[in-house]
Amino acid sequence: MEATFYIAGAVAVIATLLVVMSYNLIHALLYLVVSFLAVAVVFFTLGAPFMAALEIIIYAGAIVVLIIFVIMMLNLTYEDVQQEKSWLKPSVWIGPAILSLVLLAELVYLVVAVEAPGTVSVSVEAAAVGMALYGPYMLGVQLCGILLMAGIVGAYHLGRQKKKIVHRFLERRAAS
Amino acid sequence: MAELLWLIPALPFAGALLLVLLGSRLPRALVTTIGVGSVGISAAVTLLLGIEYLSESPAFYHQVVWNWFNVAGFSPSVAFHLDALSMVFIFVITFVGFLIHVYSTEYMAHDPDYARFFACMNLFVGSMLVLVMADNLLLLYLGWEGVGLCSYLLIGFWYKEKANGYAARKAFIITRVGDTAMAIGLFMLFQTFGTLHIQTISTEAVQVWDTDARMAVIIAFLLLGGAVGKSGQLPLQTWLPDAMAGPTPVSALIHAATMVTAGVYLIARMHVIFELAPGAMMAVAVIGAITLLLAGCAALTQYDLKRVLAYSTISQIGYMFLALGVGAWSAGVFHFMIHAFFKALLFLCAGAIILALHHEQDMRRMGGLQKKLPIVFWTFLIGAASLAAVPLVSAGFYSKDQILWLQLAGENGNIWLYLAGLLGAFITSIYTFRMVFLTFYGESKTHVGHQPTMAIKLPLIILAVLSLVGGFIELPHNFGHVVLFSDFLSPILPTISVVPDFNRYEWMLQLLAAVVSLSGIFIAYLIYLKKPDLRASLHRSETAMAVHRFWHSGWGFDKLYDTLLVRPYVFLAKVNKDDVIDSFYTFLTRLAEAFHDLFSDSQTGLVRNYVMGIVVGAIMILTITIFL
Amino acid sequence: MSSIPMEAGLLLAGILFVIGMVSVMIRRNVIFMLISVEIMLNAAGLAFIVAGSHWAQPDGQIMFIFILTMAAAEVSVGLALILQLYHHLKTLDSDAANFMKG
Amino acid sequence: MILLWLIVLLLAGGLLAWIAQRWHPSAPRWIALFTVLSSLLLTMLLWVNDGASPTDTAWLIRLEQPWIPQWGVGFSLALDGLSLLLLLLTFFLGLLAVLISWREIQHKVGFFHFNLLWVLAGISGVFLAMDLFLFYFFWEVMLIPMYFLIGIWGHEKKRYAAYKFFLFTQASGLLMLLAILGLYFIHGNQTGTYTFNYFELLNTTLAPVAARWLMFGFLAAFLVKLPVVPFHSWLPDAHSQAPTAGSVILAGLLLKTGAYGLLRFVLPLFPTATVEFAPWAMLLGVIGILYGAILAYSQTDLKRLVAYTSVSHMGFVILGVFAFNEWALQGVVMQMIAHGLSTGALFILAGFLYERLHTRDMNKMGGFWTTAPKMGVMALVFVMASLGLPGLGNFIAEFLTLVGAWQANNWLTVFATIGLVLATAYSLRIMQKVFLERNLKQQVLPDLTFREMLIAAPMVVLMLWLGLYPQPVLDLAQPAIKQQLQAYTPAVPAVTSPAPQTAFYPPATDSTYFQKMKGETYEFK
Amino acid sequence: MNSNDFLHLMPLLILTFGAIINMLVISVWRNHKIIYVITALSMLAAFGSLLEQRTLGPHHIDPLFIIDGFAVFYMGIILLTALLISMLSYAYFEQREEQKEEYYLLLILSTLGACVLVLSKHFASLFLGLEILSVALYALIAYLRKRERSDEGGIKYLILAAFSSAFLLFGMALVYASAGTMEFAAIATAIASAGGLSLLMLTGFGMMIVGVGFKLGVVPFHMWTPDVYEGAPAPVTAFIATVSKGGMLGLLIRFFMEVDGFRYPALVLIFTIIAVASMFVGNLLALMQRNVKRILAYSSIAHMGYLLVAFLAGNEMGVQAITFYLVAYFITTVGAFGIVAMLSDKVRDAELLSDYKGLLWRRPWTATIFTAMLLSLAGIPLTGGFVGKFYILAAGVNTGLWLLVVTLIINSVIGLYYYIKIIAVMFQQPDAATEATARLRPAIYVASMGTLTILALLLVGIGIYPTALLNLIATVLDSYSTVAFR
Repeated sequence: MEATFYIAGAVAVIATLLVVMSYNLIHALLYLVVSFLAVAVVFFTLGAPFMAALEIIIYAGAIVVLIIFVIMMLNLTYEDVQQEKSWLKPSVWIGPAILSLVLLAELVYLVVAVEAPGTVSVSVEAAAVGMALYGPYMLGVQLCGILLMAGIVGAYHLGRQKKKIVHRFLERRAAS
Repeated sequence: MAELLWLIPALPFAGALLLVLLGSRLPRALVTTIGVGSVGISAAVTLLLGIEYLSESPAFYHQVVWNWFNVAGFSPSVAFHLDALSMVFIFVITFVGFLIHVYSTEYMAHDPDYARFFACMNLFVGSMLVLVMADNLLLLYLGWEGVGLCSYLLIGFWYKEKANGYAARKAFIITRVGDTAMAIGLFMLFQTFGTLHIQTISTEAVQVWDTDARMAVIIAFLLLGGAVGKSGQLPLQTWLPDAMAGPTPVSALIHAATMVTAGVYLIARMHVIFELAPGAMMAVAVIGAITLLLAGCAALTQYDLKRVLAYSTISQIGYMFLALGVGAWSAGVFHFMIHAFFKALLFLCAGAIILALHHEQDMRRMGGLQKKLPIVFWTFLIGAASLAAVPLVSAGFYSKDQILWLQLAGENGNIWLYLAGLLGAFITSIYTFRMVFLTFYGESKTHVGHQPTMAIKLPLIILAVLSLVGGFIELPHNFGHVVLFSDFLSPILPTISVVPDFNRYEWMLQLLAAVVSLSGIFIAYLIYLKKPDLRASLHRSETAMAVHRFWHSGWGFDKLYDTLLVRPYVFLAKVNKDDVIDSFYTFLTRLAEAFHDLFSDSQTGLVRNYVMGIVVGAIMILTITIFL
Repeated sequence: MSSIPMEAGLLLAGILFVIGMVSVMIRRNVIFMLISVEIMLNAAGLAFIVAGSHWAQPDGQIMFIFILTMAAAEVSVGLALILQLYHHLKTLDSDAANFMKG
Repeated sequence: MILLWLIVLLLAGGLLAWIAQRWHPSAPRWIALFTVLSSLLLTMLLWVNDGASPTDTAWLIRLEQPWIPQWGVGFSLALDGLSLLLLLLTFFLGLLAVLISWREIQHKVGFFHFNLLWVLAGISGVFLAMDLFLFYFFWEVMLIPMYFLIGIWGHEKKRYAAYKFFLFTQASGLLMLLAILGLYFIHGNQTGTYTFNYFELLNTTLAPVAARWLMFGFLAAFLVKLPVVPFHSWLPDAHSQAPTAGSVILAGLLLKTGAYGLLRFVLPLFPTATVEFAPWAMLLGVIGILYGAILAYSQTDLKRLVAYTSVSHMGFVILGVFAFNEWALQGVVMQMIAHGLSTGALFILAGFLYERLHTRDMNKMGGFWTTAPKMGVMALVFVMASLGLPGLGNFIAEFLTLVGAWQANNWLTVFATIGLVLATAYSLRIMQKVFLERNLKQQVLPDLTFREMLIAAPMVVLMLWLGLYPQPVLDLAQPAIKQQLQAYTPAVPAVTSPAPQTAFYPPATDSTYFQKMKGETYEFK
Repeated sequence: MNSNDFLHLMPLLILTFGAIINMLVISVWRNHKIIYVITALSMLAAFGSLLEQRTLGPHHIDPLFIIDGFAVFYMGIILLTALLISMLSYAYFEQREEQKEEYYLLLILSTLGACVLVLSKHFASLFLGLEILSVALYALIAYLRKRERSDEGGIKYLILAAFSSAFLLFGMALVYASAGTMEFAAIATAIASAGGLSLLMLTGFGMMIVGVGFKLGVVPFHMWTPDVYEGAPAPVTAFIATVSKGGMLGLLIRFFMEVDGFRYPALVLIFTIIAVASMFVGNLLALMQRNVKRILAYSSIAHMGYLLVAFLAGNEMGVQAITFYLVAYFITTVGAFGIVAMLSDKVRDAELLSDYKGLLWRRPWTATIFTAMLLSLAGIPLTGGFVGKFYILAAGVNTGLWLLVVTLIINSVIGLYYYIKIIAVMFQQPDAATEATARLRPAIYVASMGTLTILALLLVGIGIYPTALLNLIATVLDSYSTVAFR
């Protein structure tokens, strides 16, 4: 089980890195799915199988699909990939990378420096989660509903389209 | 009669007030009446009071008009104190003042600012009277500054000329320097005595201080500072020659007869303090001696008739200081009185000449006036004789002789001071008669326009008579021994004791003085009338001319002060016109703006950078948690 | 079941979090930014799960569910906004959206 | 209650004046005139009724109303001689300010008078407030309308000047607020009652360090307002850019609030700290006197010149305040009043000239005496007052201040006295440049009109009155000053050694304060 | 959940209910006025239900909520502010073509989120409240879809808010990992039993501060403020400046007081640095700014810095000071943005300084109100801002935070400059051309003018006679607050 955790963790990190480094959106999304799957495995090893399932269903399933839909609507082309490439110059990412490394180092230091806690990993079954969710956290669930309502209303208002979006590439071609 | 004391200064003040308020609307005759009349009545009151004073001979008259203010025991009053010393002064001020007012009615007849002139003159007389009658030093200070103001106004009377304004300001500021010293003296007096009441101070000073007490010396020096400023003595004499920019009656009244002698009055008035400070007394004498020599030399080289008289005034006040400095108080005051007569006379004559010659003041363009202005000539001659101390006949001889004599014979006598005085007398007679010869003899160079009428002649004649006979009230004891004047003053001013050994030399010294005076006249006669070659050869000599120029500029004092004080001050002021301190605050705002620009540039509008900002913040926070 | 040290789990979450963070900083494409933020949220969720399993409580997992909900809502609004932005700017370049600065 | 009504009257008058503009363009002027006049009369009535009857305390009237009881803030006003004098000055100058704006202000008349009256209300509040919170409240309230007065009706650089004025005074005021709060908490911790009441706070005992810092807080506000030299730089700009009425109020009244604060708060609250600081304060005063004078001398802008003379004159105030004796403080009070009049008068003069010539540049003036002799005479009196000519109020003020200061510090007083010479230099420069010399441009300057004479003549009369018979003023201020000085008077009253009396000399009302010892200077403990 | 719980949650229920009704009405009949009325009524009703709470006393709804005096007061001001904003919004949106109805829906939802924030005593409810607030705000900011700036503001806010939420979440996870609980009180107990902050916990707090700091818009998490303020419609800007920040601040106070963060120098140091930096950076940024909305944004950064001074003072007085200041600040900000909204026209918001030139002579009353608002922001007497600032200073002095207090004073002066700059612009001579052309309908104009006038009077009222408000704060906060003071 431990080995599974570490392997899955490594996969997750690598896949996420690839997400960050790939130029093509679709490729990146695929790597993202991989990453999510790996994290789901991690969840499983940590004794949260229900969450693993949710991770796959909602993150890898719903959210990524949503993004892919939008990408499809936007009709991205090879040119965009090239552009993405040109944006990712070392001069752009070196500064943030250093900053992040500093932050990471600090985080690692802070987390590791913690006096060794118990290393138990008890599986918390879906039932327990459900009991808690619809017990004490009942109001939280209601709030989730409200949150989703806000999201939906917002997305609805902002997403309404009256005019067809024409990609600037097509526009340019039409102009020439 | 003593109740009328307040009237003496009040009348001129009232005149001034009336003229200020209504001046421009009144007819000239009424202005004349108010202007001259107020001083005239004041003189009459003075006369009545004087007669009463002489007959009653009280210690003094005193009248509190009102309590000026009272702060924690400091309560000067507006109160007048009349004793013999003040009597002499108010007599001179009102009478000579009256004569000069009368004279002015003609002299200023055609001036558009006739009313303003008389307003200022009245104000001056009033202030001067307050000065000499004040029973406390603060009131004296009021008069003191008041006359300064009037002096300023009258020097700059013809204000359209820039130079006049400059001279007026110079006079005010320089005298104010002295006043400042005096003010500090007053603070110290108040600190010691808790009052500025003159009589109290005089009685208490002897109890509080030993002779040569440090405080006394310092105070005496500070008061001397005030006196020096007002009286045009070294080193604050430079304003007086320039003060001749004012109308001639002003020069006669203020810058010859009365105001400039305020210093003499102050020292005489505070003689108790000075007696406690021998060092200061010595300083008074030395200042007097040096001033009389320097001013005499400067007078030798002036061409402007009034400037000669101005330097001569400085020089003559030097004599008074000389007298005061050795403790010959009454001699000093006596010379003040006589000087007032003859110097006023000389100025008025000069005024008559100037008026006659269409405001020509340069002696090189005068000459031959002996025939054309006979009355002026004779009265001028009498004045000149008095100034040059022509023996026996002139009042100036007696007053000056007394001073010279007491330099040697007085208990504080000093041979060097005597010699300086003697040399001064010699120079005096030279420049006096240089003036006479250049103006009245030789060929006529300018057309005579205006013949003096009664309003001018009468004051001239009266003053001439006084210049002749004034001396007879105080004659040396080997020579009639009349001591009316010193007797009169003796209750107020201590008499000087004479070293008896000197008595037998007195006649020799008088002879010496007479010879010096006459030889000076003779030399002037030689150079300026008899032997023009001599003069020409002097003019050819380089050294002589250099000395001439140096003396002409009044020993370069003006230039010295200009480079040492005025220019640096003006420079400093001009350089700092925009206030360096302000630039500090400007710098602060610039700093704030610079920071604004810096921060403003950080607001790039790019999300990436904003994210970076958050990350930096997070790193900062984590760093703090690590290291703390 | 097993004994995975909590630090390891938190470290993994931290690493994922930081990777997501870098990505937000270096990407100019708005969609990428949104994806990166999702990675970060996911990492935070992972941290909750780790902590929850450490204490053997369901609370961590419940927080994860909430995070999931929030991520969904956020992505939906975000995508709508991105569409809108694209509509205006004809690009996904976030740098192009800098009318407001200074 | 009458004190409250005084302030309310002004506030209400201001509002009414603003509104009244709708009815008639000159209605605000009349309303303002009437309001200020009635305030003046009311205050004079107070003087006649209460001022003459000295009670055992210095306070003539007191008013205490709860305001914010949670914080121990009360609406407490009190009137003593000092306040009364300053109120009289306030309303007198206020009246002149209204009159002077009669023709000068032609647009937004209503709003102008609103601001004018509110400034006056704020100033009155400052002079009356006996609760530190309330004091600070009024202190700030008077700034805003002043800011508007400068900023709207000022001259060419009005905005810059208005900002500068506001920022300086506000910054310093906040520091004072800090000190007030410090005092509040220290007092509260000591006694358990948290209050801003002045009378209560007087009983606070302070540790030396705390006292020092708190004093600096208060000083910050007052020294900037006064202004003392390194903090003066707002003043020339504000004074020269403000409309005439604004300048008059700034110079005549706003500066006085600083002096008033020193007297009322700094002296009694921090008796030990002030003594420690006194030499430095006096040094600042002397620097102010000399520095202001030098700067005044170099100015060509008439109003700027006069502004710098204020810097110089206010140097005397701080010099006197920190001498801690009655002469100096009486001098300071006199200086406040006399300077209010004389500088106000000079600004009014500048206003007259500006109205005629549309310039303040003295290089473009000259020789106006010929055509405007009345104005010349007035100017002469004002100028002479400014240079401290005896017989006018400023002389008494300066002399008393210097006499008092001399007791405290000889050398600094010497330098301060030198300031008199410099004052002569700059004051005469005004006369010279404006009224004397030749009128090169041949400008025909109309002489003062009746309305203008109505403004100028009372000032001359008052100045003369103050110079020749200042006793009523001094009497009025005396109990108040004694009270401020309580902490400084040596515990054992000075031995009364009767001054030697001689038969004819006036009774020795003269000091009994002094130990007359040979050659020894009297030292103040 | 029992009926008592429902009673205590009444405001939230009413708001939810209002939102649902709105949604239903929209689906049936789109009408601006009706929606507006429903919104206003539901907010009013929610506020009214609060009055009932006064008598009920503190009530825990474990594990998520606590309803005590503190919560009630903050909810009260949030609801009132939201109500005022909705009133101003009506005029603002009336003249715009956009579909207006969803706006009110979102407004209610985000208000609800803010209310949840101040009620919460658990990470979950904190997080959910925050997110409801944020998600609704994303849409509100970008509400005017035709405006590029609106979009830009929305996307910026979305990315940054999600980013900072991630930090907040990660921090919460760490705290949870360390403490084993997510309830504030339990965390405090855990800390106490552990005998101090463990490093992990401290790290968690640190990362949470990032999230909280972002919402508050304090340096260095402030950079979004100007852009979002500028991009959002004026009423929404007012909402962000008041409700959103106020909710977060309420939560921060509760949490910090509960765990007694003042005992840990690291946290105090962090907040001190943040406060000082916020004051300086905010004010300096606003200094030469020429866009009124941005000026107000920058000034809000500084004001948050001021509030943190009182926050760091930390005792009862500090909390009361914050509360008082918040009330004054809410009134002022709503008033200021209300005026911006009122002067805006169809094309763009009145946000440039030049739009205000000569306002005092064109619209004297509006300008006077605006002047009062600005003076209040600057902390000048006669306005509530002065009393608030005074209170904060007093709290600071009382605790002896001299560095912060002096910084505050310096910054008040810097701040004064740009406030009076706006005032100065208002009393310049107007250009002839700047006369506003399009006027609101008289009825709406009167309504919004009335709202603004009430605000101004309120402001001056609490400036001159703060006793009543002080009393209210003291009684409501003291009598049954569970917020533990040092």
